[in-house]
Amino acid sequence: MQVNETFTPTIVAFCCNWCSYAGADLSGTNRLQYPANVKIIRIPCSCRLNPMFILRAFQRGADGVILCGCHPGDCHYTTGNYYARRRMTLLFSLLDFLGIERERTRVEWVSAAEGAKFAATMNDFTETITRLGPNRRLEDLRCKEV
Amino acid sequence: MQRIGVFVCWCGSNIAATVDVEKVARVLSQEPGVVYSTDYQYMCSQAGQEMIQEAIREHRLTGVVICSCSPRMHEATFRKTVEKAGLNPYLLEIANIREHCSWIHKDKLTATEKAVILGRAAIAKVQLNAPLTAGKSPVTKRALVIGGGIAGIQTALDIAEAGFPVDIVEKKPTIGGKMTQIDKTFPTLDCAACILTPKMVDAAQNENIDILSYAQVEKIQGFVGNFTVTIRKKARYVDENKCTGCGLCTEKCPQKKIPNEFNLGLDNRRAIYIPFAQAVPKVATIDPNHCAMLQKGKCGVCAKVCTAGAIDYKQQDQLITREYGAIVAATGFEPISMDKFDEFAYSQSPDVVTSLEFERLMNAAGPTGGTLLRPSDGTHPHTLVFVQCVGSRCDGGEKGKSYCSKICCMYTAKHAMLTREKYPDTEVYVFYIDVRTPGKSFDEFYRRAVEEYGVHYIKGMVGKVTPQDGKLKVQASDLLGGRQLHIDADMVILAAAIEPDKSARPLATMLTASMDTNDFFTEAHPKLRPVESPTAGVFLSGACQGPKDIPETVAQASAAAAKVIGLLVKDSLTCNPCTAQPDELMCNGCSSCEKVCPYGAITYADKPFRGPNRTTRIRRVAQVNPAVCQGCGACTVACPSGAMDLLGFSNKQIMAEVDAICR
Amino acid sequence: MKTWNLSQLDDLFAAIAGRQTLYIPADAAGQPAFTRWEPGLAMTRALNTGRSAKDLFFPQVENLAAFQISGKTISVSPAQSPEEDYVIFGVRACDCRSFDILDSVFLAEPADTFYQARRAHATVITLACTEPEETCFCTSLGIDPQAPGGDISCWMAEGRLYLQANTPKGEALLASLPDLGEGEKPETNPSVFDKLPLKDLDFSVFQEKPLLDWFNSPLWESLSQSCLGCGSCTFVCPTCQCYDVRDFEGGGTVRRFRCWDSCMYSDFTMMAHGTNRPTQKERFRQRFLHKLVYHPNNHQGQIGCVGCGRCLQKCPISMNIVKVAKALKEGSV
Amino acid sequence: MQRSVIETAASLLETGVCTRVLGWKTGEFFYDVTPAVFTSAEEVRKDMVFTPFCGANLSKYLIAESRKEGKIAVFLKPCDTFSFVQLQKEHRICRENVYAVGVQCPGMSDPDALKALGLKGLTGCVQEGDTLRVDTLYGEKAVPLADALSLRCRGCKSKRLHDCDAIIGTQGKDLQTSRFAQVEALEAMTAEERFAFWRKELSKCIRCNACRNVCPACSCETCVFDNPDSGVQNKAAASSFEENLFHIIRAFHVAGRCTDCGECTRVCPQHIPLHLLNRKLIKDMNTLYGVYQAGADFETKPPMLAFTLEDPEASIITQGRNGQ
Amino acid sequence: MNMRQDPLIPMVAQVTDIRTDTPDVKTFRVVGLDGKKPFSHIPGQCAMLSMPGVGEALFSITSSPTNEDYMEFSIKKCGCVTNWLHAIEPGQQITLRGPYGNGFPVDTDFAGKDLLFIAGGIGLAPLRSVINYVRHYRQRYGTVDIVYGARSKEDLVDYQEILEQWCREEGVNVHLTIDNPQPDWDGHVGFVPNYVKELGFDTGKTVVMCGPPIMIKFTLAGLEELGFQRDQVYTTFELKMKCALGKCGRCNIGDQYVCKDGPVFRLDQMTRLPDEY
Repeated sequence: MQVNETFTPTIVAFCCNWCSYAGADLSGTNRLQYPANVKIIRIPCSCRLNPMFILRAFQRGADGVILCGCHPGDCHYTTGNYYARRRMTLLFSLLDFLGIERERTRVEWVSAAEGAKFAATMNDFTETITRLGPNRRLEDLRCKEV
Repeated sequence: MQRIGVFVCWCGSNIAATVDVEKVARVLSQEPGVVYSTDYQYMCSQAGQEMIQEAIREHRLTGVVICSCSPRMHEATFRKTVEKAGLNPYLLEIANIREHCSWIHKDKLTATEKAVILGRAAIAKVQLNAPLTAGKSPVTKRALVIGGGIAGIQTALDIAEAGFPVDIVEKKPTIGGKMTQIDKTFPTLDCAACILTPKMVDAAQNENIDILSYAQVEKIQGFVGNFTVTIRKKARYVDENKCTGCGLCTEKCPQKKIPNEFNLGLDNRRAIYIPFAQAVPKVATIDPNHCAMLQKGKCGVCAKVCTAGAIDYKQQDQLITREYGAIVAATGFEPISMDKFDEFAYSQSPDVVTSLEFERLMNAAGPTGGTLLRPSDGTHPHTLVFVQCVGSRCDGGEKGKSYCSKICCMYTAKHAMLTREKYPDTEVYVFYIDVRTPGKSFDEFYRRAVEEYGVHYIKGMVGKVTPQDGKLKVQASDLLGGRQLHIDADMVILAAAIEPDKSARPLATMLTASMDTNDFFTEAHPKLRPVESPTAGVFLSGACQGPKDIPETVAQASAAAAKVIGLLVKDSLTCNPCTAQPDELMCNGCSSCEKVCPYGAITYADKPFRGPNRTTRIRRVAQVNPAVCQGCGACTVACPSGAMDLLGFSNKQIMAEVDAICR
Repeated sequence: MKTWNLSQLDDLFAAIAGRQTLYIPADAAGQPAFTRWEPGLAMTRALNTGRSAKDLFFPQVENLAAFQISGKTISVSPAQSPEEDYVIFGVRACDCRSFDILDSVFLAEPADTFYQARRAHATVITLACTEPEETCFCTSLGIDPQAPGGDISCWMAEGRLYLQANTPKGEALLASLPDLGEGEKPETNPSVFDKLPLKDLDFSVFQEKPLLDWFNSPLWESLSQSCLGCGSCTFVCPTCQCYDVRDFEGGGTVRRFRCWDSCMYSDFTMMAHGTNRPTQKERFRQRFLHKLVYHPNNHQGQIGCVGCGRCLQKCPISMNIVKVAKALKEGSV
Repeated sequence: MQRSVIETAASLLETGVCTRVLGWKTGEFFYDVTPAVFTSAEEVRKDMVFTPFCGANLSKYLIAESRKEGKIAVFLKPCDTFSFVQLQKEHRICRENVYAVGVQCPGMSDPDALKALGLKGLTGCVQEGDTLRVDTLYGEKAVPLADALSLRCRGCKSKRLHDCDAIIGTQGKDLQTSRFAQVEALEAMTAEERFAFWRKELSKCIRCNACRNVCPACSCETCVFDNPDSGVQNKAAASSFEENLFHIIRAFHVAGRCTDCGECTRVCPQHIPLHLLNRKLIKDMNTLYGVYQAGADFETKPPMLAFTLEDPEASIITQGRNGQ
Repeated sequence: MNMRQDPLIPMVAQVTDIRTDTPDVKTFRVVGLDGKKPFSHIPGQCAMLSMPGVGEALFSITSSPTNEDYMEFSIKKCGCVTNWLHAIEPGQQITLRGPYGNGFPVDTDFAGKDLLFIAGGIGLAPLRSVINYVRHYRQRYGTVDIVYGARSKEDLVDYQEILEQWCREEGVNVHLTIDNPQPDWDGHVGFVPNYVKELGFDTGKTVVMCGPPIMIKFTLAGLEELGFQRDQVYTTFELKMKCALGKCGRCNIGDQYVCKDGPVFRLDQMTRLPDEY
């Protein structure tokens, strides 16, 4: 088992194309740093995020999954993030109910203008996940054996 | 099996400085399906693009991955590139190794490792990409301009000139906007009305322009090329077609004590009114809140005096539904409220005015007939103090705005200059943080105010204004002189910050257009697409996008018009091919997808399907209208059977990316 | 005959577990299952486990090989066959018979080496039944629940456990256990077996008529009508041995594994261009004819059922081999 | 009750109101009742039963049966009528081909509940008031009816019969029962305890798909877990992850559509309390988005397909409620 | 005893050559990693080809056992594995296990007989192995007639080999037919069953038949009309298979496992079995 000092978590950030992906771009444009553990997957809208993708990420070795979308009211598709909000709330609640650490998942609304917020969020999330240690409760050992 | 080409861009040193691009290209060449992998200084350059095209042909590539800057930057560029080489443009994926990698990481090893993973994810995705062909949707050749200020008017005129019908929706009884209230314009000092009113008349007379004044947008549906807009035309209780604008009613109306908005409450108007002499349309409007007839059913004077018989107390709001191909937001600005700025005694003394109020006080058609008189006692002011940046460039944000309102320096210089010119006996002080005068002939203008007109420009902020004995005691600091100043002023003029009109936020929601934190509309690209909203078919004109002076506003208005014209000349639009697609064999017809679709793109059909043993089953299955679907993907997750998938962002593609990243 | 005090059963388990891995039927989250014995683990009071004892030879999932793929090349690393000796205690006569049926499939050439290795390494200690459930019908399949077989047969009577080795492997295990006493088990009263409601089932009829008579019975339609197409009967059945071979891709390796499959599943025989058993009727018929006709045809009349009664208890809609066999038999006269 | 059910069924067939009757068919024992389609009054009188062991929810069979030629009569308990309405809401049932007979339900018993009381070798059963007299191979035992009640019926949400063409017994009301008690008990545990609880339960899963195949909400043409093109197809209980994935996604897919009929738990051969997952989501949706009962009406938008601007953020979960 | 490898575990082999036969059929040449033929087989036997992660599928070995150098598989594109196979390039490794099934009784029942081969479409694939075996040991058999039909000329598998070798060989009569007329086709047009009847063969022949079920059904009827008995007709079946060892429980027709007891059946054996294929 890895000890926390050397543990570099794998973090998947699903970003909606219109706000958060652009926010992430802006954080790059402004040279704001956040850990390289964070890998961004572009989705058209936060409502595109199927709970299956989150579980898939954990299965394949992610230690934390974060969804970033437009602020409520700002969705490019008007309503997408409202659905995403309900879906994620329930999914996270169900995961928590199953005893899976609730801090491993997060939703954060990041606008295209919030490059700084994006970087800060990623820094904070990485710190949280590093503190939590490797994902053990939703892992698939078949993906880890060599 | 796919034959994938990988192209790693250096972006000069933007990527190459922190990412070992050669290594990325080398490592990615080992990924399954990759048959060609290379790196180059500038992939987006002509030479870079040609290199990609050549590789596509030479290596018979079936998929292309470009590791470069954000797809928001060059995805469209590279799609065209590969298309020219005969590859479907959707067989391209971009790994963002600049904004998401090289620019945020300093350690080359880490950044290189991450770039490889991002490249891998893109390769994994492109393995599953399918060629997509964009559908076509028709374009309604009519534009809607929301807001009838100078921005809206200019945009409408330009569109109309190009031969397309255009509607202006203006919430006030007349078009013209803020510019109608302005006295003179900088830096030329020509009369605002003299240059604006002819344009208003042009708009009114242009056959292609339909002005819907005293109206508001109620509902917007549809998408680029095919918007359906419901407009509420408020009842003005005057038949626009009959009213001649003679103004008799506005003289006879017994309700006289209604603050006149046009003059910012500096004088009064009647319950039936025409905002100003050159109003367009020049039609009277009854203010229902103050009309005795409408309120109490007693009076009817206006109806009696109206020879045209235009008065109609029973008039109702009218809902008009029209189709448009493009929508322009030109909702303009408002000065912020001075309520929170007690230190300047705005609410305590009528002699403390905002700059816009000062415009009215200076204007020949204003409440004072153009003579500068103190609002409190109607006397001639001798000492005037102008305070700049009231509510602009505030750090806290609570009280004012963090941004620079941009126009204040110039109009204050204008006010100061005009005051000194007309009334040489006055002393004029201007307190400023900085004087910002970039613009053609702007700095010269400002220097004239200082040098020729003897305006006292003092760097420093006014701390407090106290009304005392008919004077305004102004306490201020002179930063350059390093002293405290006490000035007994007759008038204090506040250069209030400007903010987007309050109607912009709900409009943005209807348009699904994004806004920044200050409620200015966000442009599709801050540099390259400044007059377009990220929402296709929605364009931005004037100060609704950010503070602007008149020339800038007009320039942007024309630019927006050009974009609209560019859209309307097309007979059809290429749709986004990344739309939802139902697998009919999997679909249950449960309607979950339909319920979450914001565009109404999903319908159902009963279709026959082959059942076991040569039977036929009729099943209700979902159908997506690709012209209407915008590709958000809400339906794909709502669908319990996974029958709905999103082209270009399919379940499998996203999971492949997840797998590649988590590997 | 060896004997042991039942009140010290734990000590016997400890003694066995000290030599080999021991599995006993124990309650796990309210469900009896064969569980690796550890100190403190008590035997279930239930008659039998929810899942059958076949799990110990034919686990639900079993890795076969791992593949590394790089460019156009593939390398194979076969999974290791189990090498460790182990003991299964408390197998009932029905489950013990199921091993014969599984053997006839898995050990037929070419033998399944994974199954073969597990069988070779296991010592089966059976336990005679005294308190059958109403769903038990092993006796109608010629099984004596009081002479359960295996490497060692056990009886529990009057506070003592009696053990009888039936094979050299069983003898070796008993010999390795010190402190076993000697004694003769008292005669038990088997009268309850005569009261079993299903004791008179007759399966011989299925060998007496041609296969097609059974296959073409019109009864399949109504019998299968409410079948949900789930796999619960299959997965709890001690003799169901259908499996699927699948690949799992993860962590840069492709793992080929085999897992239980059910002929009741709609995709069981699905090919690119369709399936030869398109409705639940065909799939349902396959399962029961396999047990009642096909397997006996190929294995000297050995019925593919051991009468454990699990499917009677577990089927969500209470459709089972007893109802099917009875209906077919009635329908054929 | 049994008599009126049988007579109603027989007369529906005899009078030609319907050509088929979907009901419960007697088995080898008193409890092993099988859902069946009867086509003649004779069959009905011979084999049809309605006893406290007719737990099976017949509504799902209507997806296929209501698409066949002719009208089918179906007997539905209050619970089942919720599924019946929900399935109609999802356009899965051709209502015009169905004659729905609501049967008031006293609460269903379960052989597993009897066995849990220590009874073995169940051979017969007679109800006498509030007592069941159970014959076993080992003698007769008297059991209070309440103790024989199946788990799901102990927190009955409603005795109301929805959308029936006829009713046997009396129309009932919605009940206030503490059906969320066990969910709450789990919520009160620490995450570690909950994890241990579910690991123990879900590790029993054999992926037999009984829960899914019986579930009226799981009416998909092809389940994502069966669809080779979905990317998540799997039939093996191959790792602890797969069990988690299957049950999480299943709970999620039926969220807002699950009527809490409890069939999943009834049919689980491994006795996993699967209904708790669904109830957890129902409880959450009720708390967060307003009380909603799937299948209680035809109009209300299910919470997963709706939203309000004021919905709470997901952070109420991830940051913990009650300052946990 | 554990030294023996489980029969489910495949060997690695290499595709050395890919030939495009028809728009949806390709023939793959396969050798072991040592460059030699992976194993020997009997005509009509099958092998499990697989790409780990894609899937495993059973294909009939198309090449004749008399070919000592390599093995060939003619594969029609119709599913997951075949789509993958059709996309690969030579040099690709695959996994292979086999041979499976009983194969045709080429050295027993067929010996000395006049043989009539009837194939439709990709159904030629399993017969090609027999035909070439018979051609190789020509003296052991009587006359050889081959009736082969496909939808169009382009869909005729192994057309080159048929034209250049089979048609030119003495004692081998090739009768080709296509379903619909085509400008560059001067041969017979019509469905195989009708063509067989038209050709009216001598009923002493032993028939080896493979093709789509509908062709088998009608051709059999035609043959019976001509006076053939079912025990003269051999065919080969294809059902869903996973293990190919007679254990996984899928491919049975009644009590017969196609993978183990088949895939070759004499049609009279089928009469007591259900029509579930």
